[in-house]
Amino acid sequence: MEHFAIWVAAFLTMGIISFLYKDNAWYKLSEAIFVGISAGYWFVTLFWDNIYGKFWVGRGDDAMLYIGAFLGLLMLMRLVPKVGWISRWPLAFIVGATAGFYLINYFSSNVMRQVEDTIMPLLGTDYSATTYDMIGNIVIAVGTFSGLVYFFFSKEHKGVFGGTAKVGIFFLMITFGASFGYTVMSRMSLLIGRLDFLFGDWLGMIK
Amino acid sequence: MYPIWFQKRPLFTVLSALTIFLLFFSVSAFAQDNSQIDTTIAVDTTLAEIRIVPPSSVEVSDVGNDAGGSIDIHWQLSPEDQNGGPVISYSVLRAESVDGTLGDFTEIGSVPAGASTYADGNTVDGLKYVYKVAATAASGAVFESGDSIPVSSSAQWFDMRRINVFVGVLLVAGFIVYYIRQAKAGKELFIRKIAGLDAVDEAVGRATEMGKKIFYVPGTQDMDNVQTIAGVTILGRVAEMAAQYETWLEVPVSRSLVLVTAKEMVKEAYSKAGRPDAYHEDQVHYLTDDQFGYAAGVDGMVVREKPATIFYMGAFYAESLILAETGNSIGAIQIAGTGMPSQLPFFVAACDYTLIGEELFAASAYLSREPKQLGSLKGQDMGKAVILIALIVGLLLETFGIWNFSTLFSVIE
Amino acid sequence: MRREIPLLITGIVGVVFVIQYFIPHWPFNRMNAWFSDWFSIVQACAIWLGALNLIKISIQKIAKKKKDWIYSVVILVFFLLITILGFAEGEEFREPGTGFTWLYEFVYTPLSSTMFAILAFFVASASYRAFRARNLEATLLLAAAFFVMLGRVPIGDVISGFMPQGAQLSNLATWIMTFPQTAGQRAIMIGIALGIVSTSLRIILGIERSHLGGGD
Amino acid sequence: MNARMKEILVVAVLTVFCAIMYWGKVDGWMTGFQFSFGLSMTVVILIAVSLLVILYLTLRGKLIGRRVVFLYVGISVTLPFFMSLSQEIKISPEVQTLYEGIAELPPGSVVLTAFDYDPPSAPELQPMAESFFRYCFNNDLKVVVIGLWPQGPQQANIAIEKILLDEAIAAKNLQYGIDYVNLGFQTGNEFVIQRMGSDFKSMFPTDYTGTPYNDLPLVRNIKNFSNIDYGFNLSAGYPGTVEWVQVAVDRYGLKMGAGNTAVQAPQCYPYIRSGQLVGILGGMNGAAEFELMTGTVGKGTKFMLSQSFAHMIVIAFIIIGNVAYFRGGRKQKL
Repeated sequence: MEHFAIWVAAFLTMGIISFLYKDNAWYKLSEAIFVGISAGYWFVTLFWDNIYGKFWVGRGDDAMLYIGAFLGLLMLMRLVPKVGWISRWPLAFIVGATAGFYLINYFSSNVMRQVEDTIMPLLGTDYSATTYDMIGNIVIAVGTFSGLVYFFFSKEHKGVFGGTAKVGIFFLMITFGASFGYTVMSRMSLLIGRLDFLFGDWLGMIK
Repeated sequence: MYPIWFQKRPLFTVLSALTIFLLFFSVSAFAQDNSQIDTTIAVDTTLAEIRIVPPSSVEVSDVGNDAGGSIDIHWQLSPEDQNGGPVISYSVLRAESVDGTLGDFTEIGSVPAGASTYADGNTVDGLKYVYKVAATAASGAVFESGDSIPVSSSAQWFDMRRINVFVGVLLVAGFIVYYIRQAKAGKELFIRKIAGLDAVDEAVGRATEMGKKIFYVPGTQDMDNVQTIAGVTILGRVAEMAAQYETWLEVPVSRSLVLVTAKEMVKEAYSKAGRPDAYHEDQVHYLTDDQFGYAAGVDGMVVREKPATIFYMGAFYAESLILAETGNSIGAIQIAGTGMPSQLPFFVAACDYTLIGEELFAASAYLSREPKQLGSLKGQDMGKAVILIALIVGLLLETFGIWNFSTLFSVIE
Repeated sequence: MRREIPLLITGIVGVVFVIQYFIPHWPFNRMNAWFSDWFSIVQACAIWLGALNLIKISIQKIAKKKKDWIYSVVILVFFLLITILGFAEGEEFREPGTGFTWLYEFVYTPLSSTMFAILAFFVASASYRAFRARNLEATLLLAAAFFVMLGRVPIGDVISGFMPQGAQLSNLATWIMTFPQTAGQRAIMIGIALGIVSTSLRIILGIERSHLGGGD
Repeated sequence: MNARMKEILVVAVLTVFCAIMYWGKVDGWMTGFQFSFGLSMTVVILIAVSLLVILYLTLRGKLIGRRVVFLYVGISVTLPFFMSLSQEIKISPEVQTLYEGIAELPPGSVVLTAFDYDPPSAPELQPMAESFFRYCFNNDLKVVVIGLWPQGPQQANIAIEKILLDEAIAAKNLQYGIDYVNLGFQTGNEFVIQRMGSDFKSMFPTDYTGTPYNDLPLVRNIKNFSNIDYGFNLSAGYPGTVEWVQVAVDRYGLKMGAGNTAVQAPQCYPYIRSGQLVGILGGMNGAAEFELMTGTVGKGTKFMLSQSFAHMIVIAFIIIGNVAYFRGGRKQKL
């Protein structure tokens, strides 16, 4: 069984990799298995964790969970064409709660905190900063400022304003470049992990 | 359906209700009790070999800005509490006080020598408690302080530490509402060119000319992500155009809730364009919740069906690259938009047009040119303007050491 | 009626969730918890819709013998296999030794990991085919990517070994990450946050109603 | 011979090769390959020369297809597995500060580790988890594990089982429940963090094996984040470090460090500058640096050579692509 299992894993791994050569039957088979298995995986997991774990055994004496179950039932009403419109209610509920929650969360963490951290004594407290820090602080202040100017929609990007926006887009591009570099790093690591499985765990060729 | 006052001025009603509500609570927030008293009575030191002066000045207060259920205890250290001194720990004792009569003291916790605070997180709101603190010597002998005054814990109706966030949200919301009203009143609002959105028409048109499909991918996250909502909104506009051009629009989705919403959206758009008959139930369909299962599925569809135009609008993770690269390899026109910074470089590189971050949220206003939408965009811009001004003022004030401006934005307590 | 009630629900719930942040008092302090529970339950119910949709589409494909219908059979078989196993094995479906775990470990994990891993190939091919020094912006993107990619692996400092300490590639990469990169990320973060605030507000006020299907 | 036959032949050859290797591994007569230094250098030079040839061809106007790029990526990642070359790893400041944050914890401190990733991201994050646990156990820090991703706690168990086999750590005879606890997974994303802010137990009534919270000596007295000395989050996306910072750090003042997949890392840099995070380990490279700091050699260090090679290949192809672009009058579509 142990041998069978690792060969199955290797077979499927190679199946996905074979897509690099071209779209072929081996890949399509692996892909179909993947779509089926992953849909089923989430289906089962969500049932046991959320419906069973959270509601069926987990509700305790918290009557509020019945509201959740009720919303869930309304959602399933979509299966009955005549009353399908009622599934808009739970949807409205979720969207409303998300909107409220995100409004506050993003405002406090991403606006307030980030503005707080951008506002700093550029030369250090009591002019204590080293040249390295000083340049860095100025770069951050200028970059954040001009980046925000780029996102200004209700004013034409011309003149000084346009120039600032241009500087902003430069900063955004550097950010994307850095992000790109890190993504390459990440993806290569994952490939290394997979090839380590093939050559190491499966075939035992790595010392 | 709505009450008449709500129908007439919905924005005003909701906002004023919100303001009144919050004002009420902020007033009641000042009504919290905060009591402290100095009591120092040395007791029970007779039998000990080493006499320790017990801790003194036990101050107790309700923990502010919380949901109740906790009390802070603070005391002056015993003078003998020094490094290597005889005190090894302090234990905190508590008794309930009912109508002035004290119950028995029980130990509720202890802290090592040198510590002068304890938070009792296990109180019943409204009940009165009396605390005392005892220093424990190495010999095991215990030296108790005097009783604190009675105190009870309570929950507050407004978290004063968050007043700055409150003001900020109110300010931005105020701008948005103000400009929405302006726009509704017929004021022209300018909006700068966004290249990616100007290209939507062209992209849909090209698919029509070539007689090929349009694919629309509304991200891989659920409806509880605002980017998905933005993506689905833009889907509405694109679907309308597709209906007008009579081009087949296909929307594969990865979340069941998105499936439900996107279906409604597309259906609505088709009837709005006067082509309800052209709408087909299978246009919007579910693949799988799994990120890569979904990517693989869409990939396969793209390679096999070779759509002329592909839209990616919403929240994306690693699948963005697979999708964008595959679309690029079949030569489709691709327009992407996301607020995920880590995925933007790939869209920027592999797509013809990319909406960067906030531009995604501006898209629905830009495409629809609805006054309400434009107004909210303008309001959002004013929020940005305030931030920009704050940045300049703050940087100047702090750099020249005049005032620590950034504390205005501080969220952590 | 069919449109107004959902709008009202959205508005009220939205406002409640905004103010709960400022109110530590019961019941507002419990709202988050309730919402997260409710959301998980609704989500778990909604996936039934998704799963049924998947089954329906697959069966249609098979019945009409569309191209590649055989793979729809595979999807169905594996979907049913893992679902039946997962339900039959009860609460302990995730314990070691169950059929579900076996499928997870030897089918799901290698497949999803490899899906992630082949991104490495696509990343390289995208670099080759799409990353062009078209203009100043693109050139900046490339330059930053270049320094970060080299500076973040040991080989970077081997290449720049002859340079003074401060100009070593690893230090350059650190500088880019700490200053210009941070500034750009911040601008994006603040912008997105404002976009979210205004979209959320529009949703709460009922201006943005597309999520309930269509415009006015 | 037509294309179809060729394909079948290749698959057959590969299958036979894999079968032989597998048999060799199981039977014990094949224990792996390692190139000598000379051979390693030769391979490196060969790869470099072939890239120069491609560059030359590109200059002459002959463009290569994407499959060639794929092939180069595969080769440049695989061959270094067998090479015996070594390179010096440098510590970056964000890894340094993260390490210092942990190093100043006195023995007995409680460390909360959140495992928010699944097997696909394990190549980057598992080495971090291993060296982090190894450091904690060696320095008598108490470890509490939770996961916001369903598969996270399983990954934690894999790492812990591996670390407990270390001689020095096995000698300590660590007890589950006293020295470390795995509270398992809970649904609810950032709301779980939020609720942990007031009460851990309400979110994790039992640990992952079903033992009640109050029967676990290590966590019995832990009410919320105020009883945690250090938080460490390993994250591969949502929910992850951003959520931990927004809720646990911003609202409850937890001191926190993070290990991220490299994709996530750049988004977390603003948080380091602002002090919301003490430090960060970014990707496999971060893992290697952390391994160096904690004095162990794990998979992070082992695979750094492959990583370096892969980056060089990507850079090489960016250059080649741009050469083609400029040569083709900036119109070339590849």
